[in-house]
Amino acid sequence: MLDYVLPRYRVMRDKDLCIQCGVCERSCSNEVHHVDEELGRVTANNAACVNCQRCVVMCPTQALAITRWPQVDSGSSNWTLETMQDIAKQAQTGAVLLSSMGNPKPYPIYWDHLLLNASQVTNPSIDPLREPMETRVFLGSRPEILKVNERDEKLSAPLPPQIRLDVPLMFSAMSFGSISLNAQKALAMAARELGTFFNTGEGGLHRDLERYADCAIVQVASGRFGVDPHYLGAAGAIEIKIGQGAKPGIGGHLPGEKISEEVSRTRMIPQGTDAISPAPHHDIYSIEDLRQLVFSLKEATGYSKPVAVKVAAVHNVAAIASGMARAGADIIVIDGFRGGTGAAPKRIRDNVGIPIELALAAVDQRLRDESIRSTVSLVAAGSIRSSADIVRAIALGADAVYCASAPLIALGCHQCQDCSSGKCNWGIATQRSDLVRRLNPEIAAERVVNLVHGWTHEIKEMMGGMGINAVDSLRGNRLMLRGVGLNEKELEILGVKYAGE
Amino acid sequence: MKRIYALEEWCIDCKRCEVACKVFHSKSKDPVKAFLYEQPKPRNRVRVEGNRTLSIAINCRHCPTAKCVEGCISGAMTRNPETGVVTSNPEKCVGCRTCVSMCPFGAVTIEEGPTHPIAFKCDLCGDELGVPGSPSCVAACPNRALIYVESEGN
Amino acid sequence: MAITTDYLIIGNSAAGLSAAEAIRKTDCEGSVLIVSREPYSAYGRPLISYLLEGKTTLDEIWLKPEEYYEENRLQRMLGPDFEVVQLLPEEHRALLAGGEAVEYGRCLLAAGSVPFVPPIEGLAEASNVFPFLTLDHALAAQEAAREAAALAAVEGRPSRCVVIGAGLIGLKAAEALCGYVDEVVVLEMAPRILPAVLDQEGADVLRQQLAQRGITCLPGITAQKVVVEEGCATACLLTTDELLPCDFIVAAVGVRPNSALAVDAGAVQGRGLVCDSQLRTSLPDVWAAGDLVQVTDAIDGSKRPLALWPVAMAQGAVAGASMAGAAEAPSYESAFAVNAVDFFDISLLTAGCINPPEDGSFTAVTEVDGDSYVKFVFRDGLLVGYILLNRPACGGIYTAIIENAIPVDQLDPAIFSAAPENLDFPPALRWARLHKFYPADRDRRGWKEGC
Amino acid sequence: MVRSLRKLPRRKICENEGSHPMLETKGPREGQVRIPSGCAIAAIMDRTGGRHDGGDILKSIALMHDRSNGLGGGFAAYGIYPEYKELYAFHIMYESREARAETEAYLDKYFMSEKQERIPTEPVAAIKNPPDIWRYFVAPHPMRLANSGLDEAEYTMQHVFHINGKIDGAFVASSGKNMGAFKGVGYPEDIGEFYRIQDYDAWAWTAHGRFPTNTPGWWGGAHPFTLLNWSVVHNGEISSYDANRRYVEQFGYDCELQTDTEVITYLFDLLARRHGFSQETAAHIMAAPSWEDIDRMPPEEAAYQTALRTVYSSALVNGPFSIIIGSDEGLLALNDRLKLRALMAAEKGPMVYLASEQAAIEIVCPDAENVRSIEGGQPFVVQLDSVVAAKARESAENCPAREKPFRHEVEVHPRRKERAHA
Repeated sequence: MLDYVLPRYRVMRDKDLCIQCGVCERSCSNEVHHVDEELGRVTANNAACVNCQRCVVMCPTQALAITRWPQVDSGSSNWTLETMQDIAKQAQTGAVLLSSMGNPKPYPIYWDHLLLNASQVTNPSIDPLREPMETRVFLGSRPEILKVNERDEKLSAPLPPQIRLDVPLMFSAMSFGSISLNAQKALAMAARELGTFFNTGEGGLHRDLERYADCAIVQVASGRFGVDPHYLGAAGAIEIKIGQGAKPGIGGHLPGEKISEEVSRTRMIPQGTDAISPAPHHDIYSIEDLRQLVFSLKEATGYSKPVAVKVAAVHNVAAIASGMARAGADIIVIDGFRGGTGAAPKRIRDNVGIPIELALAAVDQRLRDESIRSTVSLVAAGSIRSSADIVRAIALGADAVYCASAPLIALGCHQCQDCSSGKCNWGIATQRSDLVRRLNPEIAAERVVNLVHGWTHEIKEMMGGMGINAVDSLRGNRLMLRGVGLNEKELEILGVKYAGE
Repeated sequence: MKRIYALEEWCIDCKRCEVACKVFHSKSKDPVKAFLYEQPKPRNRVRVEGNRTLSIAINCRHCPTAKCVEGCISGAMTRNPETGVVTSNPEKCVGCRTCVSMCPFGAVTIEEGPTHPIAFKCDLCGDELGVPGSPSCVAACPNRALIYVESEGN
Repeated sequence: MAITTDYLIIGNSAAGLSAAEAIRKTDCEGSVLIVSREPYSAYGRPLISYLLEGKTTLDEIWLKPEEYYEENRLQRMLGPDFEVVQLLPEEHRALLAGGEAVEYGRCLLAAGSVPFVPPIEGLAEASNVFPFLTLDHALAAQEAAREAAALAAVEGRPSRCVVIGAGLIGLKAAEALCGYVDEVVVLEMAPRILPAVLDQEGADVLRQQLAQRGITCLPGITAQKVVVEEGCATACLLTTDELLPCDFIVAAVGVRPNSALAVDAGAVQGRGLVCDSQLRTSLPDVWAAGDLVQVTDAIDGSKRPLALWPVAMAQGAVAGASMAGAAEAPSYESAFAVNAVDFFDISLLTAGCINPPEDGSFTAVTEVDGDSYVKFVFRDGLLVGYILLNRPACGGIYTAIIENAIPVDQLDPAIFSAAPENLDFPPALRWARLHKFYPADRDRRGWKEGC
Repeated sequence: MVRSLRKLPRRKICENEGSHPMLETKGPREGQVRIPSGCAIAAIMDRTGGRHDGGDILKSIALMHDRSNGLGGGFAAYGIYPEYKELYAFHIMYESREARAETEAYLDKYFMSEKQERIPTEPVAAIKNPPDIWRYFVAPHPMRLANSGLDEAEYTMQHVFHINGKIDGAFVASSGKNMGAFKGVGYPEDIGEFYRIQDYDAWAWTAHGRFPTNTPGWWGGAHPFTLLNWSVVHNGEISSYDANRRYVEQFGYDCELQTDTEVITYLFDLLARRHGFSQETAAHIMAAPSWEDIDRMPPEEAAYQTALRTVYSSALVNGPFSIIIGSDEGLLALNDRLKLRALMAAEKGPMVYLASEQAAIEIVCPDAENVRSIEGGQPFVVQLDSVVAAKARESAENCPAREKPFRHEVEVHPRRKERAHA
């Protein structure tokens, strides 16, 4: 059948600069470039290009750029080229469209409508280079009232288990299988260096990463891959994954060909079999079932570590979150609809869920309305793009954020959204040994550490500007936010005033 | 001395090291000129062996008792006693290939020189023979598969 | 008045200089005297053919810059007057041709080889017959070639040089002279050219390629007589009874150790001077290094001199260290031949055992591919020799395999079918080879894992 | 939505204040003098419980005239109503007759009033348009209290919130026992004169002169801010306001006034009264040690401090502040962790003096001893000798209010209780 699908990208090669060194050819797992000795030039198979930009970065002479395929659309704003191409693909394959990373559609990004405050005259801003500026947070559940013996300065009852983050940011769940071991290792190393946590995702904890277990949050998801007492016992915290922002209501499917020996051992499933995560947990059909699982895990680990529950931001997320808190979750994780994924049905990714900003604001307020906000920790996830997003998230009410796409971008990800092909040229979303090798965890960890250091400096600058020297005082401090370009309802949900008010 | 070590675990067969080496050892130091216009063609002294599944960059180990120096009939190949850097003097080299037959790593090649074929090998990107510079291959490696570190021997 | 020195080095080439350098590594104080019959600063003798080809110049052939000798305080006495004519080891004295005597502490014999003049009628008496070993020989041959070319041009005939002996020296001479005269004919008594470093098949391949480049090799044929007219050789009567006119002759049938001094003084001589592992001769305080030393062949255990540059360098280093009393003096046990030679654009690398005896203990693999000819010789699962004709790339890797006796079954079999690679070695060995002196604070990934 | 809980009429008052003739005349003076930042606070206490009139505190705060701008001043006094010490003394400001009628009807419903009267005031030229200010000595209505399931303090607090939040034109300026707040718009010395504070005898006085930039000046918004027995005077602008506000609002504290002082008072009430911490620990929580300091502590101490910071992270008060908190126990002064605001302390015999400026202490006690600056983040606590003695006998464990038996079970009617004792 003739393929009606058009190329999406086009390789622009500056002939004057191309030295035919072949670096591009060797860099491309999609086999786009080819040094044609006969023609004496480098040719490109544009249709195979996914715009990962590896070749652009690798080219020693900056001879390359990727551009859009210049095909005009039909002229209809309704039948856009992309819409029609999706139809062409499905007409060709009869399959569900798969895609990766986060929702790329132009839904409003509320972060960009929230502006931060700074001190002027009445209140000094604080210079983070001169004064201590605290970004440490603890996550876990707390008693509403702490019982202490003040004279002896001792706790009358121990504090429930907490995890300590030196920066209010953790790396979100990405399983070994969906990302390479080197990528996971880089995040583990960075987490150790930064004093924060990475999350194993639902793929188990690879034995090479056991040395990083104390900065791992291990996930228990519907497939229960890699879960055993050792896995639970090794971790710093446990996370029950109910849903994921990129694909609420959808399970996962890692095809058998990606279940290599290492993945198989880590997930504790036979090599070559499909790893299927059911859409729901089949032992959680209601909130009381969640409570059972939470306490099963706490029992299994002797109440020694916090248990987080992660849900996708969906319409009634506030009520769900309240239920989770009451079901014993120590940490509530809300994953907004722009959160990334290794693979998701495109229609789900692009159309299901709600923005994290609104979800976070609603959850925080609901927990406060129910007087339980200060007894649980709240983590926001789903496309935290910068330090300013972190500051906004915390000001809206989060204790900390989960961040994955940004660290992946630090590792080299160019958001080509082709993770599911397994041919990631950056060595991130692949298990192919030659590609995995491209990601030296040492460099990768350094880059992530640099990024987070940079962000931390910025967070400190922003906090200092607000006259705040501890992140505790930023949490839920919505007065530090002002909205622009938002309607009354949005302001109400976000709980912020309009700029100028 | 500081040596370049290649780490095959991270070598990705991109050969940017070769490109960088060639460019550094060109007259113009410009990749486009070096590759397309200069005559004689600049030569890379680092060489990537293997393919995508397994590869490693090979360059001179700057051996303490360098076989190539021992074998050199012309006095072109020398090891600087202070720096430990082994270099071949293009003025003196006659291209006899004794060094090629002696080097246990295949790190010396005989290629066309200004007047006749001569030996080419890693000079650690020094500006003058025997004085190490900052190796271009190491700088160009995108994956730290080449590292330039103080070694535990001279 | 006698000259006194702590170290006397007889011979001013690879072995002598290498020894002087080694002495200086241990003994910075002792006086070192180098004497040589040749009036030149040390140069690479194999360079003479390249000099004639124009690949090097009289400015560049010197092994070491003059400052080197000053910096290292190496005293030299060069020229015919300074040839040692008698060695008196008991007295620690050497007598020079000029009549002076040198009183030394320790002495190194590093006088190399002398050409062997074959017993061919007329050869010795002709004035236009040149050996091809020293700079003087080369310059003389060059002069003869120029004259011959000029004369032949006047006479309207092709100029011709006959080289007797198709060994390395003979063929390099032939290559060098090829640029001066119209025809070079190389005679070789043995049935193939380069009998010591090639087998029959390889020799045939090379011979054809040399022929294309103007050198006619006649293996199995030599001169039974040289026709001499007015003191000049004008033709060779070949063993085929043909008469081959020539303008001059280069006689390069071989060399023998220049060990007469030591032998006269009572040293034990086999096929070369017999030395211990520190390269001490049987004479008191006399060491030897270079072409005149009898070496144990690492492959077949035979004992003979190995007149090769790297061998001389290595021996000089051992002998020098021993003479200076270095704390950890290396020892010299055995060697095997490694030859690298090029003719025009033809390259030839050979090493070790090339023509194994057919006693069933050796196996050989050969491959002809266009201009290239490759041969590998194995014994007991080890590589013991190779020929690489026009496939020089990374040849040293094979040399290392021979030298380190790396079992072939550990290697990727592909290593013998194309240019060898470091990747053909098993991972652990590969690491060990390529990561000598690797800093221990880094793991094999090149970094310290966070802890 | 967040901070728009204030009732509209109050906003109007602010606007009226803005057009106050005195303010208009003050305008030109701005350029002639260096504009001071923030407010002035001062306090005087006799540890033995000996009562002193308001003369000294008036002198002390008047000295710091330039630290306020005439938009607010006030005093809190402890021990002024010994004859009604078991009753809640409500000082209520009314903007209208209707407001008073509504409030008094409300009070009648939920409280039993022992006495009510207009607070005596002195006309002062500088004080314009004062509200009608009354005081009531009340006890919670026993039946309603019992039905509410709340303890007495909680019950009272809820009703104070109701009056402040729901009754237009009425504002409870203070609601503690044996104490009262006297505050309004004007310079503190004028306010003091207006309220005739020299006529009151108190064992502790606090005072405040206001330079409002954060919230506009109006009578109710003047300081000290009080709740039950708490009174707070504060200088600064806390940057953690909304984090603190949203924290305390979880527990029924409505931050009507949107002032720092209000939220600090509520935090104190939450920590000290409801969670049972000592005032010192409550202050310690609000100005917690830095993580850097905690990391240097021995493990057990670090665990204690970590737990306090973790559980009460939203009670951390950030930004520049110096506060003096008055209560039936005594005074507590606290500076922000970075010590961004001035606050001095001094002693003389049983007397303790606190003020934004040293001069304000020396003017009333020239030979004061131990004059020093309060350290950032270190609570400075002065308690009545009797309280110190009582505390020493108590358990060191904090006893949250809800774990205590409801006191109203034995104290429903103060008179009855007194009789029982007699």
